[in-house]
Amino acid sequence: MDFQTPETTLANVPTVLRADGSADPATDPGLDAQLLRELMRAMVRTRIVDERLVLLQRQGRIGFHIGSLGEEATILGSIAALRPQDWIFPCYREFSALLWRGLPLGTYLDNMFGNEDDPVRGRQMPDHWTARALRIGSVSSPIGTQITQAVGFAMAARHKAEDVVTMAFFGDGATSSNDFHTGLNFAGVYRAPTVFLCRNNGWAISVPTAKQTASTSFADKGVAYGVRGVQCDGNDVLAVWRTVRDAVSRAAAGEGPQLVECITYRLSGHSTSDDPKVYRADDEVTAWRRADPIARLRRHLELKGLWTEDEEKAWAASCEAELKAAIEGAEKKAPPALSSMFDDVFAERPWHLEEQCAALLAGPRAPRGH
Amino acid sequence: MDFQTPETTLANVPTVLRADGSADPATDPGLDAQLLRELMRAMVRTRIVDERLVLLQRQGRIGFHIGSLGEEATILGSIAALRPQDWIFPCYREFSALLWRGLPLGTYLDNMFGNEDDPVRGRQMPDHWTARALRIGSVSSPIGTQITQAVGFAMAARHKAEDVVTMAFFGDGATSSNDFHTGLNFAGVYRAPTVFLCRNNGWAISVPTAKQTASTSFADKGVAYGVRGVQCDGNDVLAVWRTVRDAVSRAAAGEGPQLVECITYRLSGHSTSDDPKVYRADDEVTAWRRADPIARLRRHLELKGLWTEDEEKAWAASCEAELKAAIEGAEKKAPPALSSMFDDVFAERPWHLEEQCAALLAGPRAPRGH
Amino acid sequence: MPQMNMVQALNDALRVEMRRNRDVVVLGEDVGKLGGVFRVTQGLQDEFGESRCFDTPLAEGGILGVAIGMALYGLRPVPEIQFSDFIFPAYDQIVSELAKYRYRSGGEYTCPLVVRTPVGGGIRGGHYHSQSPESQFIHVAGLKVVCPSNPYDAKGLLLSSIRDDDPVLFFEPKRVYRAARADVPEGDYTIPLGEAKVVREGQHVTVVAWGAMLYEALAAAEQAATQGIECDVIDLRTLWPLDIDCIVASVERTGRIVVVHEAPKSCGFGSEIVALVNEKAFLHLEAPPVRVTGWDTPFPYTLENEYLPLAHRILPALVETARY
Amino acid sequence: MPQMNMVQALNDALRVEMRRNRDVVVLGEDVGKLGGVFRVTQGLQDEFGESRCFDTPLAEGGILGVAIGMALYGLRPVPEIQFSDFIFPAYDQIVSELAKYRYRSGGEYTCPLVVRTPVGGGIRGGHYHSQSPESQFIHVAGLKVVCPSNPYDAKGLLLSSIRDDDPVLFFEPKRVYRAARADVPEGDYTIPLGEAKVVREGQHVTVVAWGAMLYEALAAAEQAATQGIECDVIDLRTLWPLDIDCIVASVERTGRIVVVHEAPKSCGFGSEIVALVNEKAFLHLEAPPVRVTGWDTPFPYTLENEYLPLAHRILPALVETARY
Ligand SMILES: Cc1ncc(C[n+]2csc(CCOP(=O)(O)OP(=O)(O)O)c2C)c(N)n1
Ligand SMILES: Cc1ncc(C[n+]2csc(CCOP(=O)(O)OP(=O)(O)O)c2C)c(N)n1
Ligand SMILES: [Mg+2]
Ligand SMILES: [Mg+2]
Repeated sequence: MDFQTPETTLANVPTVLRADGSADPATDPGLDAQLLRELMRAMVRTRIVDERLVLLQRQGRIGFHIGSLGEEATILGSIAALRPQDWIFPCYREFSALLWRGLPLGTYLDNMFGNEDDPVRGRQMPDHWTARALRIGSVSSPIGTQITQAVGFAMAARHKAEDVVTMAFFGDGATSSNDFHTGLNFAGVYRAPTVFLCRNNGWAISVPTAKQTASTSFADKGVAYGVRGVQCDGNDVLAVWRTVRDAVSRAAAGEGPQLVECITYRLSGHSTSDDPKVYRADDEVTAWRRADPIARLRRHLELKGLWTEDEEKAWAASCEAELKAAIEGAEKKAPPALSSMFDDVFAERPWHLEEQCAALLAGPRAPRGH
Repeated sequence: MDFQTPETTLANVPTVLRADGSADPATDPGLDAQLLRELMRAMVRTRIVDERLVLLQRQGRIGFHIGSLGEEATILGSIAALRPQDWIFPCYREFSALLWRGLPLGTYLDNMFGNEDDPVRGRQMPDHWTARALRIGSVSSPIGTQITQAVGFAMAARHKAEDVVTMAFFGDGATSSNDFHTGLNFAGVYRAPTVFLCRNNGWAISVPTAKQTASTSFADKGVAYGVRGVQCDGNDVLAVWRTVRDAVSRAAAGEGPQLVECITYRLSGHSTSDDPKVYRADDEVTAWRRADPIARLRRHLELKGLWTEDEEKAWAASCEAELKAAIEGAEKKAPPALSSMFDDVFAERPWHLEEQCAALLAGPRAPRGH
Repeated sequence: MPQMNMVQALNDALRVEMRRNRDVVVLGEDVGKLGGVFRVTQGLQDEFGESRCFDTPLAEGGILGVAIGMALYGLRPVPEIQFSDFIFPAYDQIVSELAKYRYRSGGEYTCPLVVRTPVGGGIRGGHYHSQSPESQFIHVAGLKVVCPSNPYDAKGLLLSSIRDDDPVLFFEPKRVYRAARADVPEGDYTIPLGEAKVVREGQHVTVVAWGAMLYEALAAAEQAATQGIECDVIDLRTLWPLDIDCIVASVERTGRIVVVHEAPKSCGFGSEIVALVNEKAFLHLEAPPVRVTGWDTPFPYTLENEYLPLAHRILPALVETARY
Repeated sequence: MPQMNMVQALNDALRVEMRRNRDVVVLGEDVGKLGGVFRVTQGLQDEFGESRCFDTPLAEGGILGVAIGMALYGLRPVPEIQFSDFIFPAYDQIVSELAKYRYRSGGEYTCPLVVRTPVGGGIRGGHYHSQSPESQFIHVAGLKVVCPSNPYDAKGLLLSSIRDDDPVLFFEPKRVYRAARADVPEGDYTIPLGEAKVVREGQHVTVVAWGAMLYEALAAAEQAATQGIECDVIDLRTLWPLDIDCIVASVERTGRIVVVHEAPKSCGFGSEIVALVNEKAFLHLEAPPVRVTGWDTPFPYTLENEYLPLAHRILPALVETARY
């Protein structure tokens, strides 16, 4: 088996957090204590939620989860580096963006259960949420499609003279998609203020990056589009924040689109449907566990006196409690109303949907849990 | 209007033929006299055919033509640099490839008239031909689709341990297509022996290269795929031959796919349907006329004593005569048989096509020239 | 009232709406300086600037993806696909994204945009400049589909489409583009989506057509009349949502229906119309519903007039159906 | 005889053919070491090596484009699309290239390849892991479309498809993948394309179904029988070219037809079947043909069992049709 260790993969990539937990003074973005602690709390909470959702799926209480285990620094560092007015076009692993921007955990759980209070009305699989009020897009499954949309959205904002940057999240596999190509090309031509955030987590389900492309890096793909591309250590939340903040500033300043490759690793299976043992070596996973982004920030904060074991325990306990309540709340809610199935296909229901809705309501109900 | 002169566009691009007609000894590929003269003859013939077809279209005798005026060196230099066993996946401007590889002119004209002897049975527009026996693919209109196919074909040949290189032709505009992205990416991953031949003729209908992409060159796009990319002066047939031959050799030797950007210029409208005066400056066209690929080779051959005005006149006259005969032959042939419309949808006609064919034959005939 | 052909009427509609609403933007291959290969967007870049009418790289998926992004923001993009044959690189964005955005986001996001694209044969375009892919979009829940047959409707329907809050596929029959001029009012007027129009009345056979084939249906109806067969000819105008009431009302009178379209027969829109008429007017049917359509082959070049369901093929169907 | 579920039967078919014919190659996302997300290609890379079973980058258009190139050369590629919902990035290669190659090249080039892809709902997959896009391919001239309902047919039809000289879209009903085991002969056998199968006989109503919905149709037929209504249940197996004779023969006896499919109703394959029955058996029809299908909405998650045309929705249609 080929091997992608953090050491080889990250050899030439800028890092802030050093092995001893200190920050390289040459690159330290100098975040204030509050932000550092918020990042730590968010990462811990994210992992707790992730692990619990996997469990819920195993218990058959939710249908599916696709998480961010190991990628917390990449996601949260990027989100935190955005300005409040900036918009996020997510892939499917970024539920922590919802929480960072203030979505009540219960609402996220409503989506995981697809219940009547799910903002997307139980229409999509778990982890396919939408949060317009938080300036976050709508998750869909087809890989890459959000990339071109983020470009158009940024162009539209500029058309309205709004100071907005859009950030499109996607994985290493998505760089092979049509929309990656077209999105970066259009953005290059129109100098759209978009940050393309590539979460290079080493794998696209069972396909390793070496089989995804022969380019030397994902950041290098920017060359094809006249788009500045940079790499950073995606397990180093300070490096992520620094790199992304710089990219956002440049995009906002009219320097054109920016491609950021965060090198990280998917510690879990692709989703709850996956069994990664079939295709990758345990040793690879073990090696990356040593580069755990949470552990790295923890070491740094402890060194700075900003974090203690007790504090983490207390925080984790409160997260667990909140989560438990959210799960209980979401689980007992009813499914969406039958007739809601025919809403939102169009702004108004045409005759054929009225007829179909009436037919459904008049007919017998489906067996439960068929 | 933006301006793309040969001088600025070709400033840093390797050239063989110098202004005085001599070849740069450092780069001269040293083609033998016979090949040089064959190239000259082919280029002259191509232009004669091109110009006559435009006329035929103006007269309403054929429906359409899409030609290669100004791009003869790019196309013929590339084709000539292939080995006999190599396969060509054409775009739509490469009819000279057919003739170079020996297709009777009359057969090409049969396609232009879509008559009963047209190898594609009058099913496609003019210039959408097929020539499997010559190891040339099938022209279709959708931009870029041949690119991934050329990669698969090359992989298949390698699977059968055949020493084959495939060459995919496409324009600058096609680099924005999905298939360019995917074709180069797959080729990079599998190290397919494919040469990607980008005819950068400055325009995609009315869209200039500067609006097609923000990359510094089309050759640079190879970086995104780990594919070696090179540029050459596409109006210098010796530079084209040299660059392409090198690329073919490398691909055949297992060095992986090669991207070649030939910088040339579309002297005519996009096709007979186009009016380029609406979108580009006459001065730009005039500037490129001075870089005419035929004039450049002529100067070289004359300097070498391999070509004279009289010879060209005699050759042109014989081409004209051949062409006249071919046109007359093709024009008077009947259209394809009615029932041929239902052949080749499948290997064998299913019942519904049998029924439809019978209905057509039993019914009234369409008015002519509706 | 000015006389316009369909190209001019469409151009006029775009101008009217772009003047009214700064959020309307036009994008596509060659729509800028060239004004589109059929010149529907001619002069828009001059009047409204490059930010509101701009050329794109050669990538239909990008045109749609970017237009969707703009619509999500709140603009009203009107992307052009140069030929509907070239819409397929954008098919994923259209069926997976555009059609589903409102639904999948619980109504939080909407994509009001109009994809304009020339459709159909009759210009010697062969395989790739002649197709009529409407049924491939009607099948996908969430899309409206429009196809005008004349300059007046073209302008009024395009204005309605741009103002509609749902995504619209706006198919422009290219054979009609410059075929005839008609009175087209200046300024603003709309024709509501979802309403068909009976363009000829008769009691014997209902004929449903749209776009360029409407004229063939009318020509056949005229010839049928000389044999004593009077046809109700319906111009659908909006294909989806379908004006089923108009069709059913007619079939209830005639008991007979012939549907005409250029697209291949199998799984074409004609099959849906026939199936719906079965559902809604079965007991009124006095003859089997007939489809006169393109054959189930790729669109040919030389024999295109033998492929298209022109009047000479519609007439026998009318006669047979009437006499059944 | 060994017992296999559909996944095993398909895997076995691939093995049989890959052993027989070195020109058969399998490609797609995750088909290699993982053996596909549904494990249909499990072990093939081990047995046949990376050159005959290989993972691709994440690009369905590339999978198809490369497979087409291989087929043009003379290989017999069997590309896998991970879910049929993700086939749309490859739609252009399929409808513009694959379907038209033989025709547009005057028969010089052919593309014998089989696109395998899981189809349909019932696994809680929501919008993007549940769709049934068959009619979007049937409409396109030049493609064959197959959808087996059981392990035995799956193996025999896949072997026929790989050996067929035309391109085949091979839809695998994912709800059936591991639902049941059946006797599946070892080694080589084929089931001819284009032949439907009557899987239950009855004189009152013809029921046409395929894939996962066949079981729902059968369940409904069984319940109907308790009310004295006997159904002819036809498993289409090959959707296109359609076995029209089988359907017409049945309708000539029953005078009634109900078509069941998961895809949305409008412009679904059901409409084509209804329209054809009108053409060929109009005078035999004693009740309006009925379609029991998915609704005209995107495929929902929580309410998927209310979306799918399961037995509880088929039964009333059978009863009403029989009693019409
Ligand atoms: C167009 C499309 N093809 C295939 C899939 C199935 N699929 C879902 S996720 C995935 C891998 C994505 O890999 P990557 O982009 O690296 O993101 P990651 O999951 O690693 O974060 C695949 C193949 C899909 N969702 N969409
Ligand atoms: C997918 C697709 N979109 C649009 C078109 C219409 N079209 C035909 S040629 C062309 C421009 C091609 O430009 P380029 O690739 O530079 O080739 P050139 O014609 O300059 O040789 C366009 C837009 C098409 N044929 N296919
Ligand atoms: Mg990944
Ligand atoms: Mg060009």
